Amino acid sequence: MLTSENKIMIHEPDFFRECGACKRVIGYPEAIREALQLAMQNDRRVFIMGQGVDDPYGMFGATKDLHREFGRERVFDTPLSEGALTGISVGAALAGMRPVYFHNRPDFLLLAMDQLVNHAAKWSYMFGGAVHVPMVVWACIGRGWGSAAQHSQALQGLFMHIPGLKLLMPSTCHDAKGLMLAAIDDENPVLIIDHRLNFNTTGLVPSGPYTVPIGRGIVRRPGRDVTVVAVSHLVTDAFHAAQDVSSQGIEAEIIDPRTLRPLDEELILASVAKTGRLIIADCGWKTGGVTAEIGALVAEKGFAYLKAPIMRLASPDLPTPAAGNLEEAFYVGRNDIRKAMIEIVR
Amino acid sequence: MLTSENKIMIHEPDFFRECGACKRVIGYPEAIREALQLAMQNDRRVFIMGQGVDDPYGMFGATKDLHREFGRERVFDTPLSEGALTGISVGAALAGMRPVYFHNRPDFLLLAMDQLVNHAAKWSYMFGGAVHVPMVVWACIGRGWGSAAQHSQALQGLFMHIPGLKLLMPSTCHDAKGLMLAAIDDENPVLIIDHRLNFNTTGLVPSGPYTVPIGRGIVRRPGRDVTVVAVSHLVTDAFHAAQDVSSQGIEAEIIDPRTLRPLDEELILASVAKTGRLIIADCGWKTGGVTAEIGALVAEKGFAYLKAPIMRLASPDLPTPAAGNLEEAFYVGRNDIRKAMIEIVR
Amino acid sequence: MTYPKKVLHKLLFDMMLIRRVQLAIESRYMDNEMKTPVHLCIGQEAVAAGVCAHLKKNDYISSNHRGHGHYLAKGGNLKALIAELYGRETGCSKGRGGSMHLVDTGAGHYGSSSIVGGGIPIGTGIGMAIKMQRQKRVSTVFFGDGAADEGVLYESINFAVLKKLPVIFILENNQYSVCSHISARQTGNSIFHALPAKMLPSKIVDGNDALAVYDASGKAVERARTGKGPSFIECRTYRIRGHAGCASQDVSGYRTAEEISQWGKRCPITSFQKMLLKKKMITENEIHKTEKKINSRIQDAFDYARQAAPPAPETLSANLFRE
Amino acid sequence: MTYPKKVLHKLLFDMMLIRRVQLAIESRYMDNEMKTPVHLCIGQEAVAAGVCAHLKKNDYISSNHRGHGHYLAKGGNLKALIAELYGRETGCSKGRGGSMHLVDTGAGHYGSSSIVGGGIPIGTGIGMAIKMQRQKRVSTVFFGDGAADEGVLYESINFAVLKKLPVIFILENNQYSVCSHISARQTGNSIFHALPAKMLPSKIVDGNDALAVYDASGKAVERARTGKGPSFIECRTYRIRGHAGCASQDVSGYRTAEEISQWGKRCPITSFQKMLLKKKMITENEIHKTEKKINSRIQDAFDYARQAAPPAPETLSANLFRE
Ligand SMILES: Cc1ncc(C[n+]2csc(CCOP(=O)(O)OP(=O)(O)O)c2C)c(N)n1
Ligand SMILES: Cc1ncc(C[n+]2csc(CCOP(=O)(O)OP(=O)(O)O)c2C)c(N)n1
Ligand SMILES: [Mg+2]
Ligand SMILES: [Mg+2]
Repeated sequence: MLTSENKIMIHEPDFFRECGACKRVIGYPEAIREALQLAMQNDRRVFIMGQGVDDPYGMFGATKDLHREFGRERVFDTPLSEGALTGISVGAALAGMRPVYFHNRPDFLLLAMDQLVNHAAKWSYMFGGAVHVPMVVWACIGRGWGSAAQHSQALQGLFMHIPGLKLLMPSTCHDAKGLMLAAIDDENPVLIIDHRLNFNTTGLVPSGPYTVPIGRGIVRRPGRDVTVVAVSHLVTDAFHAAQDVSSQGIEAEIIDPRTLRPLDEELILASVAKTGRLIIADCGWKTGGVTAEIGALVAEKGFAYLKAPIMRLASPDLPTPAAGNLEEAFYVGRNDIRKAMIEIVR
Repeated sequence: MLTSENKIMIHEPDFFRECGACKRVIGYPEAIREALQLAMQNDRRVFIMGQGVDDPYGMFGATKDLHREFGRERVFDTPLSEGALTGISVGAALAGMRPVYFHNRPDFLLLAMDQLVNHAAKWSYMFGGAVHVPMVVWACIGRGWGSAAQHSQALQGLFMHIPGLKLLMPSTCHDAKGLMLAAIDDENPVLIIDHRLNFNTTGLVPSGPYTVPIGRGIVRRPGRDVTVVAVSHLVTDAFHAAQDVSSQGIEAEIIDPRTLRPLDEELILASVAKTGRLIIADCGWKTGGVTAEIGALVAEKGFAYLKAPIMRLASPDLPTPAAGNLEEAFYVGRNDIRKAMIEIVR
Repeated sequence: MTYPKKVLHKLLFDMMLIRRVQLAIESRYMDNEMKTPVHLCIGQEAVAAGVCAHLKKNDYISSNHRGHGHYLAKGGNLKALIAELYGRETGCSKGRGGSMHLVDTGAGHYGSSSIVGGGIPIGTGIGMAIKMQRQKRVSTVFFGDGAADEGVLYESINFAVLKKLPVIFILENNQYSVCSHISARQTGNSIFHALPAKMLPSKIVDGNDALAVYDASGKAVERARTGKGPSFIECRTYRIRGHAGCASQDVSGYRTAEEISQWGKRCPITSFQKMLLKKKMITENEIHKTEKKINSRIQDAFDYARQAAPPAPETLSANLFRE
Repeated sequence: MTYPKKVLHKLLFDMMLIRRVQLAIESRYMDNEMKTPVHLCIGQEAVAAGVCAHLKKNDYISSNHRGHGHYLAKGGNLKALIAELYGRETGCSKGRGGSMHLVDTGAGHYGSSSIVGGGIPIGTGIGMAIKMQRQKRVSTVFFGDGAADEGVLYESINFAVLKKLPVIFILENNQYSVCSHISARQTGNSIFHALPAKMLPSKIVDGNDALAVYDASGKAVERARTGKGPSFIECRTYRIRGHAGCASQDVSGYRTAEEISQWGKRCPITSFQKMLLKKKMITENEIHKTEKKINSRIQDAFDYARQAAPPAPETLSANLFRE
């Protein structure tokens, strides 16, 4: 389970990726690792820290062996101390460094909320712009194998609510690299929430440095009948579901917001203007989460376009159960999205 | 500012209050205090803790002098240690006590997120119901007098997202007492978020024990043209705004959800079914907050009723500024609600 | 110091039980039927056994992700444990918790957290409840060296000392947090040892020596039970297996093979058995019988668990709240 | 030990400046023009002055809600401070922060937090950056006894010791957190004093004695600047005014009038002046002149602030992000 050795890697679906002519295929963890490597090579201020970044697991491969290339002064293990270490990142950023702080799982960010929300997110505004906090925090949603309630939370719904934080959720290998580079470039606190399911994919990734713009979503598949805004690994599920229903004459437009905060509102509204129907698929909890915000946004600013009630697909409002069959009942995926597509066009 | 001596108390507006024939008027802090007193008298398991609960301020009056009546073993000051003390409440609850843990401000709950979200909220579910955590956490939103970014946050949008927590936000003296008693009676973790503006009001409060049901909202004013769901002190603002526009022939129905989680969805949907229009007014941030959830809920389950785009009135997505004139620009209130009412019926 | 035979046998039994259960889990883990991240405590059995030997049924413990040993030593139900690992409705947490979230209220176990350090304040709060209820029970908190990185430990100990709570803090120092050695995370002996003994009696003991653990925790439990307040014990021990999963799943490169083998030689069970045999407190035959008994109990538990039904998907939403 | 006259005069000047500024704020607070919760540091001036006397302009400090003294002693701009209290665009935080959120990057002040303990890890992280950048600067962290309730202090000190960071932890123990006496919150002397000196040199000093603070912090700054790692100094002092607001706004009932008056007699400024006069290091006339100079600077600052414009409401959204 923890071992990545015998992992089966699956190639990303054939959706729109902005990769140009690139034919280079690498794994998702390598894509992130490449971003970190480039950033560290180009900027002496960048460093990486977190529990286990220099261990043999190397953060599911994302930081693997970087300490060998850059030394343990720039890639270092930390005490757990998630609260203090977040503040330490803030301080380091204030004094001219560019910390990238890795966490295995978003669940542990709950120990760091004070520094993330009360401090990092507010520092620039609260001092009238005299100071700023360029830091990146990264955490990876766990799922499956009985990870259970405290090791599988998809907390984007919480962080999407916080002014002063940027919130990124990549879904392709290309974007994992490009958004990491954009996050490190950014002058502000950026939280990247990744998903373990993404780590099993390979995809097209240009070898050089490039950034994916923060605040710009992307149409992964054009369609005329229904807009599906899907988050993280659900973009892939939504894409497959769209292929599934295509034979039934339903053409779904799949939107990958990529960054939840700032959110590419225009892209979503333009799509709904075309399709008149909206499904939002998120791997976090339903109530008060990502599906709430995007749903309300469209009911507020795109109401005139809507031909049908919006549909929200999200995890039920429960802690994650451990047992395999309950996990299966818990998570939303391709089937749920497919059913929703069929239902909404009726 | 901190002193409550020269506070001018304002009587609650004349809206529907469920008070029966009661004519007894007391202040909001006294209403909460009365609930605590009754609960402590009736149940030896109930105790009160928090930074300053036994000091001369007595939590803005809500806990004032209770330690004199019940002793410092049952009403005690704590170290700040918000993280540990929340876990200590969880432990005490598991072992048969009924803690009521007071915080001056929700901002400080960010230090307790791990215990609130990872522990208290999950304990019953995660152990298949073998254990449960009857505890109450209370915090009071600050506002005004330059409280600024770290002492004025209205974080209900965060907590509304957490399965396993109940979230109450009273708006009247009657409910402050009845919801506190209901919270203490409840077998589960309950968070009460109160508002400092409420503390300046007086209202009708029966002297005996009673509870306000958790999960049931209330129509504060019936109306046919637009539904306004307002949170906490904004219920009063919405009520006044409704009176303001009544002369222009607009009759707004004011709904006070009272408990945000569980939310009285039926009440809201039934009202929108009648009025066809929805305004949501919250004192928290807009994006991903209370207005998002309620807006999306109606776009999902009450779409057919809607005659106009929903309108969301909330704090802008910014930390709270300190300067008085910026504060004024920051907060939503009666005027904003009135304008929205007029706009939405057009 | 001499020990009653009953105590010695109990210590041995508990350690053997914990070990055999771990090995049984391990031997079946690659079957992919227990779909839950197990954190085995092989090599650390003396800590749970030594401490819990002093605890009564209604005393409390607070445990963590590596909690099978605590659960069993405290008298937690074996069948319910194994069923939980198999994700069954008959599991101690009805299959909702998995390996990291065990519970057995009848044995004073009110649920373990997989958030490192998460159980520390909870156990402290239980201690506060005991004191408020004027009971003679004690609350024992097990946590690892990783948890000692967390500020909540400092806050909890401060509070326990301040309020003189009947809490025993057991730092199970196996030197690693996942693959991070303690020297990458902490600055020396736990700072709580530096406190004056009247504030917080503290002791470092060989955590692979059941009697050393037993002695130190005996004093701490006595102190707590008589209202004298909390104690702190650091048990130096070692995690023989990898952080999670079974032997074959450990990675290499973060510790040496010698280190593992050195500690392997200091097996808390082998040395304890030798000592007992030498002192004629037990016979080979008795050990053999104990082993058989344990093995058959384990076999029963696995049979029970494997044939049990998983939770019905319709019950997914059950127990979010207590009515 | 003898001290250069320049140092003594600087200490006196800073203390007098801080005191006069506090008194000036207080005298105008009931005008309701400074709409911001002020936390005056009257009685605690020796701490900020004594520590900052060793700091260079580009050394860093981290401060808290009671931060006027730290800001001024470190060389923060007086006009920008007063303008901030008046909520002006020309305030150090452009009126966005108020009294609890001061900043002056030119003086090494990168912003103060009003979350108790919030500035501690930030100052520690600044220390880490200094070390990574191989600079000779130091990072000084001011925090109160209330902040010592918080686990983040333990985590930060552990990290600073582990990484040998150039951080000086100044615990400004005025015995109260709002109305809570330290004895209701903590169990004795800060547990960091109990650490071995080679891990964390620590000292308790009379925080009302500028020279005692000066001496102890001099060693700590030297240590930090030469790469030897962090130190911890507890300054015992007293908050003469109430927790927040001006004298008339303090409540009674949580401390005795005697206690206040006893500490009032130990005014750090009066005693320092007496000592200097006695040692002939200053004359009455010089003190008088200093006072006049300070008063006129304060007058200017208030004039400046009061006539300045508040932020334009259209700029409400400015500076959420740095572009
Ligand atoms: C707050 C938090 N941070 C990180 C983790 C990830 N994690 C799970 S177990 C573990 C190791 C903890 O080490 P220790 O406390 O020494 O216990 P051990 O595994 O050695 O028994 C870590 C870091 C977590 N569960 N919780
Ligand atoms: C985390 C947190 N908890 C509670 C508060 C409320 N609060 C504001 S100032 C203060 C007192 C802090 O005492 P101390 O650190 O000793 O500083 P002092 O006021 O004595 O200078 C408290 C409790 C807060 N700001 N932050
Ligand atoms: Mg360990
Ligand atoms: Mg203090």
